[in-house]
Amino acid sequence: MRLKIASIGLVLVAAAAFADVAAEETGGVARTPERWSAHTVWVSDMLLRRSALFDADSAAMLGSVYAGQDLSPVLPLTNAKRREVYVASTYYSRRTHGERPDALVIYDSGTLAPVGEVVLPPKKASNGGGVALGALLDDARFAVVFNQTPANSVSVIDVVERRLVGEIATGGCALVYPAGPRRFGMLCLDGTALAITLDASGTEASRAASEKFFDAANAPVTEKGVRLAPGGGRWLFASFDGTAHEIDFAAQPAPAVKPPWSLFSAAERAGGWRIGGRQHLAFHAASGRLYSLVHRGEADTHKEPGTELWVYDVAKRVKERTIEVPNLGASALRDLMKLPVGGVVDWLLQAALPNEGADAVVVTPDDAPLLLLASSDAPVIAVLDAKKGELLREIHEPGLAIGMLVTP
Amino acid sequence: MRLKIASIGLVLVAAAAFADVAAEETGGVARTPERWSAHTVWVSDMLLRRSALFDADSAAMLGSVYAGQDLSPVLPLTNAKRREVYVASTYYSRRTHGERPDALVIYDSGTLAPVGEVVLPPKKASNGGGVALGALLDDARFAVVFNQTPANSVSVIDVVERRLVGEIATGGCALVYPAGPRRFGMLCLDGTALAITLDASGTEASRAASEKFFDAANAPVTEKGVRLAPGGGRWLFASFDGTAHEIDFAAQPAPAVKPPWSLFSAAERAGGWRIGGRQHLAFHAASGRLYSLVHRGEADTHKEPGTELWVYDVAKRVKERTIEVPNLGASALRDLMKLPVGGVVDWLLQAALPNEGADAVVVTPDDAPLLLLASSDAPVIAVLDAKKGELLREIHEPGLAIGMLVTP
Amino acid sequence: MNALDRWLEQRARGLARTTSRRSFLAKLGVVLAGGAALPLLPVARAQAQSGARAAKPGEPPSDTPAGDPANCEYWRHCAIDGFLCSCCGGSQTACPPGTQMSPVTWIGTCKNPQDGKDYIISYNDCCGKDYCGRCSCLQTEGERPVYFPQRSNDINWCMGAESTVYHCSTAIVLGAAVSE
Amino acid sequence: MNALDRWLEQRARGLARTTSRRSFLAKLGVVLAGGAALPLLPVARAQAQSGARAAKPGEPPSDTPAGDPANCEYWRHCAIDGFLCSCCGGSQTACPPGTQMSPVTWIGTCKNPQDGKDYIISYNDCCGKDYCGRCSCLQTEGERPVYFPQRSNDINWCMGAESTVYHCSTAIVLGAAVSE
Repeated sequence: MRLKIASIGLVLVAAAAFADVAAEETGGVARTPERWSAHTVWVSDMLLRRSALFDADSAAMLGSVYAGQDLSPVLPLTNAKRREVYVASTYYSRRTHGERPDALVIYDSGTLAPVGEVVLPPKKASNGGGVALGALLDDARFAVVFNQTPANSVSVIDVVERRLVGEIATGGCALVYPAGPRRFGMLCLDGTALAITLDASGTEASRAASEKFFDAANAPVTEKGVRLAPGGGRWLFASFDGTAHEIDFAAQPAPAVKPPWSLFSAAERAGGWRIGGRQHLAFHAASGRLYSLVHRGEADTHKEPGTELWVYDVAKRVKERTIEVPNLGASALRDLMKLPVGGVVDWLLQAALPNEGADAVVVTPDDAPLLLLASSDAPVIAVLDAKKGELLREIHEPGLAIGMLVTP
Repeated sequence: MRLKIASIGLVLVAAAAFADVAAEETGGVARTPERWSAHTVWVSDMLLRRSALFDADSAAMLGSVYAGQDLSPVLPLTNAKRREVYVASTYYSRRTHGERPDALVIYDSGTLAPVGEVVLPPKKASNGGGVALGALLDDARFAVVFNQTPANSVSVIDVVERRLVGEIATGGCALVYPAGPRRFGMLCLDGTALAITLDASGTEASRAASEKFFDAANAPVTEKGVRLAPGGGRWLFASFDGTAHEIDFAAQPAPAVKPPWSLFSAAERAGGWRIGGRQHLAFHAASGRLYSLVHRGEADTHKEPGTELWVYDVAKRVKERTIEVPNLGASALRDLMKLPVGGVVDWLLQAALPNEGADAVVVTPDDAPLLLLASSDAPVIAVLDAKKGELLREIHEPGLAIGMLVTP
Repeated sequence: MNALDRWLEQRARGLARTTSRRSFLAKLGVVLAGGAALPLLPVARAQAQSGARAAKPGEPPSDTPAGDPANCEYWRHCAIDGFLCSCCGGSQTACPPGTQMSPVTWIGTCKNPQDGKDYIISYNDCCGKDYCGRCSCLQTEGERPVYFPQRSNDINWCMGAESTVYHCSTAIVLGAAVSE
Repeated sequence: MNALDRWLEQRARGLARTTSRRSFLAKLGVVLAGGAALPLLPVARAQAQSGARAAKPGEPPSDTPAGDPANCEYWRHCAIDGFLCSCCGGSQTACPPGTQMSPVTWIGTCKNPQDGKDYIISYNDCCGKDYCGRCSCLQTEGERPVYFPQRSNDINWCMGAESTVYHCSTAIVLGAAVSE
């Protein structure tokens, strides 16, 4: 291949004559699909500090948005109405040091290119879990970003006018859960839930706290709650001890708490079954089904991955069935070795490598729902038929360090 | 562990009475050793975008400096005279986009904290190899940073006055090799070497080109040259075809080229031996020994790692001996599995896993020199006695993606 | 370990030697299989056959490595270094959403096994987002040092883009080449 | 694969479950060894004995995991989450050069096997440089959610430092604890 290129021009002329592959244009840039399928999922990555958009049907990566120097996985807020995506992040003028601006960067959801930003108070919270640090309220106009300095507060952003509305101090209450057109909920150290309602301008109109319903020290609920109804105020949280707490942040005059119920029978409890994982709950609103990653372990193993996925009918408050979590580690290794699915080695790996389980689960909101299971132990995402619980396909190389799985 | 902490104060009082481990102070920050040992080495990391300082005797990490969004590994310029470390880098106001400043950040070598910076023209070159992109000239006053836009130029920084002196256009010549108190060399597309000399103020005083000594298209020299004499202008470069070219950038009136010599005998050539690796050459000035990573391969395998390290007496131009490259992959895996050195599994791994070789080598400059060997295939650095060629120890978890090994 | 490594380190452009690494992983696979050939279940066969008809004019069959733009062995990749845009939301000819294609680039000359002809390939980088992190690939056929820019895949060609932050690389056919 | 994983993903704080991962790797080791106990050559034994005398007053022997500040199993690490500063140029009580120690932090209560007493441990983060990337460790004894800050190791405690960029975590003894 000792080619002399005296002149590209000449070469191309010569080429036209006999080339089978036609010359192509440079400069092309792809767009995301005009309509995002219901099986589209954001996969955050803590090391790359990005979220990548995947089509769980084709297993293809569609694009990505990157953040600043936050510790947290990037959980983009997707505004379908305005066809925008928001990423709140902390930046430094010299990457790791220097001047710190926090900003909500606004991306066009078609081009995934930045089209604007709103500078935030330099107080944005950042944590390893990355759960409930930001929310787009259901009027698709106000975004809220949780601050922790460690004093708790919330920044309110008007995404239509692209301006900071203001900051709301929230005392002993943390995290943000969307709960209506202009309402969000929070969890408080005293074991209560707080609901804050904004007025049409985005400033605080009212706030109300629920009765105490959990013990932050001895039976805390995890931050990884699931929303029971799109656009509404009803959420379900699970406590370390496996109790399900249903809260309606939108109830008047104050957030209402239903009587709790247990995710585990006495026998299961005795057997050491516990909830656990970075993102251990998923909920399919249309069918009312709750998916919960569970494992056998000691107390304080609330970050251990789940070896089984238990499915509940929330209305009936009963466990319906068990889905075995696939051996993600074996799948990833098989792929890394470029070995075929179902081959001898695949079988050997599945059999020989301990199944470390999954620590993140999400379900798509449509009527043919998919379950996505991920493990921080394996660079692979398993895609299952949520109704049948069968493995449909795998998404390989989703990133370097999977954070969370988020449906837009 | 259901502890009630009513009052830390109280607890501490109570503690004083009977604790075996005394209460400790918070806020402490370590410093690097007052005198850096001759066995101290910078290890760059492309994923973390940092260089970590390691003591090759204790295998301990001493500290680190981080860069901006450059593609290149960070190769810090160490100024022993001023006890400073310089990192030239490209930054963006929003990490991946926004406004771009380039800057040379100045660190105190004792605290490794930034103490100043010099803003550079936003033209800094960045490449995967990271070799010869910056240099501190031997008067310890002027640093030069290579620019490529793709037009080649060099930014000159006065590190004493902490200001940009200016930019020097360098035509078809690239990279920077320190070659005296106020002189640096470059390699040119036309197969010549260029020497540029600065005046006392850091502006270009003169430049001179060597005769053509290599063929950039058919037998190019790699960027990975080694300096033959500290503070002087003599360098050795190896071409893809295994020819050693010795250049004196400081020769007057122009850089002088010695007659080339071959790193391979006719038989070795016939056997397919070639140079290769990200950092395939190392030189120990005191003993005049050249260390070269070699492998068997086809043409254009100049980035393949070396399975053997060949040692040459440069004065005599003869190969002296061969050092087998340890199986770094097996060592890293053994460590990841927390298995003992010399155990059964270790033996199995060493035997079962193909030795992928090393693609980076450096030798310490002292009279009891250490050889450090690294592979982008393995998160481990092997430390050898350079004279005996024996493995002394391993440095594990040096980073996520080892770039280059640089002696301060 | 090399799985580990591939994961870690192929993420960093310029470090990866994908082919040899893959061949290593393949070896490891054979080791695990006791050196036996690998009988496939229908599942695997079905998968292997998928996409066979998708080949473009003049391109090798898309179910072969040489015809798959998401494979490091794709015929156009003979001098590439980086993440394949086909795995990042783009394609071999288009950048992923939100990135800009560098106007300047390096080129390679690769033989198309389909027609046996050499083509000049332009490896335009896509820029403005950080490492894509998927389908890392390094091939060095005809690759030259940094002082020979148009032939060097070591260079961050995002130097010419709005943002110099590297995301992935394309492989665009400029035309057939005439060797001598 | 889990080696891979540990490498990749333990680098990212809050993702790691070091102990279980290490136990997995250990299992894998045993698998490779055919389940056999591992006879050590003198080299290994020598290594294993090194540092045995370095233990501080009241601390377990430094050649045991419980006494080694660079080990995830170090007794003070019962509620830690992050990279161990002892592996990054600092120590269990001091930040690496060039970083600042966060003034605010979370605490754990860990039992010292040496004296059998519970101690209150302050896990001050070191800040201003990016991920150290060495000796990642996650333990969750008594760890609580983000709304219980002083007990939450998920929080980036660099929030209180000059730069909020997280580098590594220390484990400083505040004093003995009185349980009830």
